[in-house]
Amino acid sequence: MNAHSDTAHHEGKNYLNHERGLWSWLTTTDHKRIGLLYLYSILTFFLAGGVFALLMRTELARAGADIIQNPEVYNVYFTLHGVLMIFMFIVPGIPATMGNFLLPLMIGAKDVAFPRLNLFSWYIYVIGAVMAGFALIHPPDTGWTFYAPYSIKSGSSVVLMTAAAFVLGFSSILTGLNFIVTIHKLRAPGMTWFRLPVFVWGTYATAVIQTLATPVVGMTLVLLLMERVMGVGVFNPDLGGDPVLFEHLFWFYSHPVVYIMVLPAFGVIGEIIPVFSRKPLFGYKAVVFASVAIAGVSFIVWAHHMFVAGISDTAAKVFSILTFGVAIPTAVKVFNWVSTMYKGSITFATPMLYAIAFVFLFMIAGTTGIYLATLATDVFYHDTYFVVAHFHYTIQGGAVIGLIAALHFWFPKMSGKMYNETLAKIAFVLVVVGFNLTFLPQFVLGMEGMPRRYYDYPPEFQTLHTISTIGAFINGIGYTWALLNLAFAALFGKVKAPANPFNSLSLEWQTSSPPPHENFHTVPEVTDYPYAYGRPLSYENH
Amino acid sequence: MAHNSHSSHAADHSELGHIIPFAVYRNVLIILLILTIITVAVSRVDFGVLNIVVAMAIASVKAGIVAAYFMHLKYENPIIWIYVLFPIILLFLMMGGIFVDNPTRRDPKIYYEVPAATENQSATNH
Amino acid sequence: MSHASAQPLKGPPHIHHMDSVTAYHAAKLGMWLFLATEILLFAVLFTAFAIYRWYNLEEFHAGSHHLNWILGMTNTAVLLFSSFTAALAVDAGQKGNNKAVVKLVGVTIACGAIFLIIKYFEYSSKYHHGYFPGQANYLEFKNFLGLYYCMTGLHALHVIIGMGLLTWVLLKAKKDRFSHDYYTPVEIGALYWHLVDLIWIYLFPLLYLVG
Amino acid sequence: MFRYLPEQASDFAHKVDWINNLITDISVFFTVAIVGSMIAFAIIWRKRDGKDHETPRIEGSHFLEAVWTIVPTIISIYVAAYGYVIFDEMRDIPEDAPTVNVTGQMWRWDFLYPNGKKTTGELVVPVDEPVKLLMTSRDVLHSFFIPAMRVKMDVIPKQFTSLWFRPVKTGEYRVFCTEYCGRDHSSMLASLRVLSKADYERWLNDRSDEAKAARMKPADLGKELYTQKGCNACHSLDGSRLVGPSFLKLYGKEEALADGTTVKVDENYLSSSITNPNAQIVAGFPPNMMPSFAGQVTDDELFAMIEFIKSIEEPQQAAPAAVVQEDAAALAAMSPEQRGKRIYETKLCITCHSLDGSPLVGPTFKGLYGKSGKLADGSTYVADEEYIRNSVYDPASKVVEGFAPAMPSFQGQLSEEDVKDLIEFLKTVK
Repeated sequence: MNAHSDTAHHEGKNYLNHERGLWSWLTTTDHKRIGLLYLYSILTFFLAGGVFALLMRTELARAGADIIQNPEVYNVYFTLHGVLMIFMFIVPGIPATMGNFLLPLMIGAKDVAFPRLNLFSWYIYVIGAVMAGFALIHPPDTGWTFYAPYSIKSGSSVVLMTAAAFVLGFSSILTGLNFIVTIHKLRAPGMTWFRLPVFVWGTYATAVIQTLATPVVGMTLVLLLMERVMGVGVFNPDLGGDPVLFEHLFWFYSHPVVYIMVLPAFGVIGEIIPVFSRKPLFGYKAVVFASVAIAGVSFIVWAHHMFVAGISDTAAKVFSILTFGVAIPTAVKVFNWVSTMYKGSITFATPMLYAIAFVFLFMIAGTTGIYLATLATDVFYHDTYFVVAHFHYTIQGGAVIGLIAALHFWFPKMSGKMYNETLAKIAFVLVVVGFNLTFLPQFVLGMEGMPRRYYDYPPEFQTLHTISTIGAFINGIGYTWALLNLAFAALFGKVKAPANPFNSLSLEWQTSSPPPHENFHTVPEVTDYPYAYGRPLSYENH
Repeated sequence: MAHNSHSSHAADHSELGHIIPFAVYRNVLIILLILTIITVAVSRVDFGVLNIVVAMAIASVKAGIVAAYFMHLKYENPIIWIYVLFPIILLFLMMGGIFVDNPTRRDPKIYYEVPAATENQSATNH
Repeated sequence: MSHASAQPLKGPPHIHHMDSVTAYHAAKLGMWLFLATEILLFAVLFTAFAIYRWYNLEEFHAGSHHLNWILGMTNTAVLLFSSFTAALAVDAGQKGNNKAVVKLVGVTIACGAIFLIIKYFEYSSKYHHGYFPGQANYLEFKNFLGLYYCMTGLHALHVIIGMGLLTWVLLKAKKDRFSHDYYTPVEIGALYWHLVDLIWIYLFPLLYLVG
Repeated sequence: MFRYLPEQASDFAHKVDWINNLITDISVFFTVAIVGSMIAFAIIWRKRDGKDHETPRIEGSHFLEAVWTIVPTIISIYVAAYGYVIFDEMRDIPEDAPTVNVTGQMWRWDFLYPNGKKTTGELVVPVDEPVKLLMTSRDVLHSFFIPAMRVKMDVIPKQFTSLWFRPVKTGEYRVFCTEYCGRDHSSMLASLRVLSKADYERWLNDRSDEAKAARMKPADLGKELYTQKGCNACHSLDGSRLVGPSFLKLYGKEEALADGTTVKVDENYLSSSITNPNAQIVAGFPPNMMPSFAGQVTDDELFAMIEFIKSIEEPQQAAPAAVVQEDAAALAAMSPEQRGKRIYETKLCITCHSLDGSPLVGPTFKGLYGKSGKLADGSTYVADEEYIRNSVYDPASKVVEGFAPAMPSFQGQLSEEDVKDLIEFLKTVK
């Protein structure tokens, strides 16, 4: 890409220091700063959700009651773990942080289409988080899925928590809407659709799902709320409601939502592998179409969460077959990533290590998904630890590893500093080893029939549970280490980052690190797609 | 493709929205009111199962007219068309998925009166 | 936007990151996307309505006969007329006629208020006859009435939000802000108002006539 | 590789396992192939000597894209089709299968057999015969899961769901609730007992328990339950204070609760105290001591218990255990462990000390002998013979950390011989 090089010295003014003080951050409309606001918020909840996970794992290390004497407390812990991690951490996860920061930079815009709306979304997110915080006074114990009729009968503050989820969803809608308009209207001259980096494509597909699926769960939660407060008779079987309908409507959003989490991570991996392999992304258009296809298909597979939930056999069969449709574009992506490395010149910087681990973990996540899409086996695996492990491989092994990879990759751009590579690699080893140690045993537990959301379990499952708990602590230490390393580098790091430390061709690296408030001092002209690495095979130009 | 023109000067009028003559708005309102009356009138006639289909068809014509003229959809960019059609398709997918399920259940019934444990035997399935 | 003070009274506000034509089209696309989310919000209710209607056809028929279709039709006419005035307001905006915008938007808001008043009478009559959730007669048509309240309630909430949005437009028009090259808020507000009308076009036959 | 599914006890289990293992093999093959080639690429084409070597500008290949679209498609169709066919068989309920009604309730499973017999927490079926379960719930969603049979189905209030299976071997299997249903979701277990046909017939037609219960006055049944269920460990009949309040003149009394409110002891309070004991704790008594009996007693038994409590107007000696006294000769013929087990059961150690590792009111007996740990006073103990003997006679002197000093002394109730037998028994509980 022959984008205008824009790294000229601008007397040290950048988006971080052109205005100072807390107030300038709280009133900023700069997408880069808002991305950071989101980042700080979600990492806080990641930490909190992680603490609940570790509390649960500690309790489960041995059969019987250990640190938690009352099962109700355990039930609260897994509910809060789910709510925090899903609604407050990983849904805003990559799109609202990296997406906000990178999207305008990558398409050569000065900001998102609606900067004030962007700030507003963050405030809505904060309001949702505060509401969820108030719900902790009488914490809900329904699981993050809020299944009726238990959520109608539970004495805990389900109302406040579902209202919080609704508000958080509204924030998500506004972010998605903003991104769609930005990508449609604000691309730099020459930035055609097929010159967009795959991260932008991933974010676009995500934004479509965010905008169009979130209202469904929002309304469903409002109906649940109405059911609780007024008893309108929509989900309550005592009033003629069908609780399975709640599951349908809930999963209509909550299945696509896993693609909200993971599609941007796909994009991140698609950015990292070419840069560190010095090769064009293999099959760029196939990768793009796969993203769009996944987003499309994600809307019609929801009932695979419900094969044994009391839906009809016919419905189960239809949705099983549709579900296999997701497998194909996902497989295409994996093949393309791996092929990109073929004949490359590969450096093992930390982001690349995470990308390689991502492919490995996502292979396991994807293939274990086949068991759950296949009817005969899903009957056995549904609601066992197998599902728990599969889900964590996709979301933690996929989305969270993707986020951590992105944080390392774009850290020089965001902070203008370099992090300590050795410490980052140690954290990487801890994360990957700890993660596999946590969740591989859970696959085996699931195969042996261990049901999920159990406070206590028969003694024969103990060994694997103990291993899983040890892994969880290693994993937790790994994430803390990785994030502290980055935080330390951002605050006290001495090594200044060059504009383009990894020699990437995409637009965000063509401006200084950290970028100026306006992103680019001159409007960039784009003449090629961002993966034109390597020696041309022929002399034909793009 | 992208409407990102380099000039920041006041734009040419035609680049903004389309202007529709007053008569069109007036006629549209009249048609809408007539269709409302037709809806009510038609609901007096019993078409059996088709009652709801007829009612929804008329409503869709009305909605289409409102969208096309009042909301200027007729003159809009195709991308807006896509984002109008998308949620409607999703609505049908949602309904479709759920209608594949409930009516085909073995015992597609919600029992208002609780069958007590001892009476479960009477609830046979087919 | 640090240039707010330098903003001219009439004409498009200065936006630092895009030109005014792009801003207009971006705002419109954004609004349409938002309307798409609104459609999906109601889609959940329509789906629930469809499936419970399938379960309890008789109850839905009987329940719909308990609603006053004359009031429903009046409300339909009121909303259609308000949509008409909203569309005319956009037309006035396109021509930069701020006075007409004030009048037409004012009429639209008034129509919204009439709609809400009629709705209030419908609700209170239901309440007095014991057809509210938790009241004695509610269980007779619980699925139908439950969805009736949810759908019309959510719709009424949208009417209120729409009136708020239009009030903001009205205040801007009073300050003579709109011109032929800047009338985005009028168009955005009107689009939202039309959606309120669109939803009602479906709710009226569904709830009052067919059941 | 990776064959972890439990034993196959139904006739379609081996088919489920077949497709499962097929998926496993395909998954392992592709994971190893793809991840292997990725690692190979990474090693072969790693950047050497800190210098980038020239890389070819390969931008894609339509042929390869087609291959890796079509191959996964074919595999997907193949797996989906077999999953579909086997599922069809699992859901094709034989017309003539006898039906057992299953009712889920927080947190127990009730079963109703074709001849009207009822059980709770235990499903009994004949081997080699298809059985259909017609299921519903009294409150929230539950899910009925028998791993060994490879069947699972949610249980929904006000609706009926069903499943079927044909057991192929006798034995006892676990049943789990797999749909989260509130506090004691993880203890909503049941067991499935598969009997030979003859045994099943005998069992089905033996309704003596019910008949006996039906003949008894509720208060008498309650009296029997008082010892059977171990209420007597914590609630006296003579007004003395044990772990929980005495039953003497309890009914009709105004009790001050721990949260400062007062409550009149009526049927409702008694009923909720049995099924949800920690909701309303009487002031001065420790919370979380009493296990919930929800799911462990039937409605009839609950009623009987309440009638019994109402009847305690005069101080009574704790009724002797309802267990028939063994005659001395029979006891002498037993091994010490057997006698110890007998003591464990009849002296109600069983109420507070589990054998399966779960902590109840007291520490579990599982693996206790020889174990060491911490006491509440911070010192340590080793569970040798002396320690156990001391714990039986003077339990309050050494209380294990994390447990309440709730155990009464058995001085005078158990002889030195008895304690020796008990210790022998404990040694066998690993």
